Amino acid sequence: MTSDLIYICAGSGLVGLALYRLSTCRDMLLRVLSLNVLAVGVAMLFLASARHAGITDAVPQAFVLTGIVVLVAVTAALLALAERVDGQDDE
Amino acid sequence: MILNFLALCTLFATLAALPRLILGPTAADRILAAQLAGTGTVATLIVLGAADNAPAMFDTALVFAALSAVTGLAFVALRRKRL
Amino acid sequence: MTPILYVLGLTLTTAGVGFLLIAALGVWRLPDVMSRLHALTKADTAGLTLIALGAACLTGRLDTLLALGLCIILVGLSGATMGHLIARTHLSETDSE
Amino acid sequence: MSLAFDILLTIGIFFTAAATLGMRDRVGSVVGFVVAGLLVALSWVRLGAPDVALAEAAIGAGLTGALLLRSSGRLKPVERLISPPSHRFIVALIAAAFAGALAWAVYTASGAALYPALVSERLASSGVTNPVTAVLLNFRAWDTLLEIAVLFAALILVRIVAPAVPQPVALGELMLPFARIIVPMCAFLAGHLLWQGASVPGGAFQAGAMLAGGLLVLMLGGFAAPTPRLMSWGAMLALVGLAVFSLAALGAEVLTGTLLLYPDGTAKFWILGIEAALTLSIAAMLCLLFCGVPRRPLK
Repeated sequence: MTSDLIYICAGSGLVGLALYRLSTCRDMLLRVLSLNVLAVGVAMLFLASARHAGITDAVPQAFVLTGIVVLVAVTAALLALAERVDGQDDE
Repeated sequence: MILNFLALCTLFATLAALPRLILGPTAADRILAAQLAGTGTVATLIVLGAADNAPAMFDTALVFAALSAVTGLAFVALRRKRL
Repeated sequence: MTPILYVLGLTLTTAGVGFLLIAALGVWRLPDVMSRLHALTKADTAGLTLIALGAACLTGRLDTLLALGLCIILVGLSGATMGHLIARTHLSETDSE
Repeated sequence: MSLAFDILLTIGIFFTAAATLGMRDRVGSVVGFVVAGLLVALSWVRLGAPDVALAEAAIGAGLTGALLLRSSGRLKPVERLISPPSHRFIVALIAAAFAGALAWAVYTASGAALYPALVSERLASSGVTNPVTAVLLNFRAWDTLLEIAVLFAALILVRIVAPAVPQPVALGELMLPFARIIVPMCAFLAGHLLWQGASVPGGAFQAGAMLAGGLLVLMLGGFAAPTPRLMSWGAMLALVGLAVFSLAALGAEVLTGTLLLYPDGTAKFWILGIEAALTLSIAAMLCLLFCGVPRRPLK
């Protein structure tokens, strides 16, 4: 139970850190990274709360797995957009 | 018990890459730090797998070992394209 | 598991962890990129090889030996290649300046 | 001792993430994020989720780092923080309060475990013995179908925005023996993960990401230049996964009257067929997300 508490604290800490960075930073790459950190924090909260008597629930695991794959697609799309926006400023 | 302590040591070796990562000073130093952290992670997974007798962790270690070069490779191959 | 195998495994793993810690120390403390690279590529691969062999002794099963052997080969290969490539890039950049 | 491990690991993750988001050096940020990904994969292992750890390892170590490095070379240098210190202080307070509230809410929530009993009850009829694969491709296959659709939507967005195709520089003759061993190993490991996903951790996503990592090595090593023709084939392959999955959903609908409810006794074949198509398709999609999609119409 104590180790679950550690991971819950770490997960919410990551969420807080990502929110702070998202709202104080204007750089696009750092914002995309913040979004990734936010997703990691949420996934950690999910998995830490999914543990019952030493066995991790399969349904949240499947959710997190889906989330990782969707996150990489979103990251790629956002980075393509960011590159385009930076290119526009030059013209 | 001893293996758990050894896992702690390998994790410590992994985290020891962080100062080099943050201080730099060149980009090559940072990639170097990532390489060290990658090997450290593989080692930690192997020690954890031996401690818990869970061969599933060896698969994760194998995946890391196979792909640990990709980030460094991307850095080296895309280097001159820098603006 | 025989006690001999257990002791051998523990010894190998401990030695490997020692190598890994030395590599980490070298990367942290040495003065320039080339000497850090030198500390990293050798001590790192040696440490991981010893740890993997130790773990294979500790689990004492053939299928894990296969996975760990592949691990050793892959880490050694990518460590050597990446060391070479990092050094190359670093040299070509310092030359052009 | 394992408690000390957990504490050191979480502190390491938090510290790495903070350093990553605070650095002014682009390469430093990206590399820091990749290292944080390594540590996060360790924490998934500690949390008893080896399937997730495998996916994080395959995607985080390979694709995400390459993708971020590609963009970091193209974006402008980091802009300085513009927010005044008072603003930052208030935001930090709010974020800390939110994080504290979140931790308290999750910790005190009564975790009534509904799913484990349901999953273990139906596992025997699902055709596989790994509960995560059973959830992904049988019980909640609908979610997975939509996920592939999301990947495809991202691919369409990348095609519209059309980032420049990466042009890797020549890396010398040492790359050839490296690629000769790594790329077949990636393909072999992908097949291994796909096959064992039915019973132990592994599956289509991990295998697809692994295969994409091998393809990235080929591309970055200069052995397979991303020509428009090759990318058209990749786009075709990306569509195949979605098509096979949708056809399987419709076929199951015709046979059993319910969407994605496989006929009795044949679930294993349906799942393996869908997973094999998904693996190839996910590998193609991840690669195309890295190198862009050709804009001219497919022939």
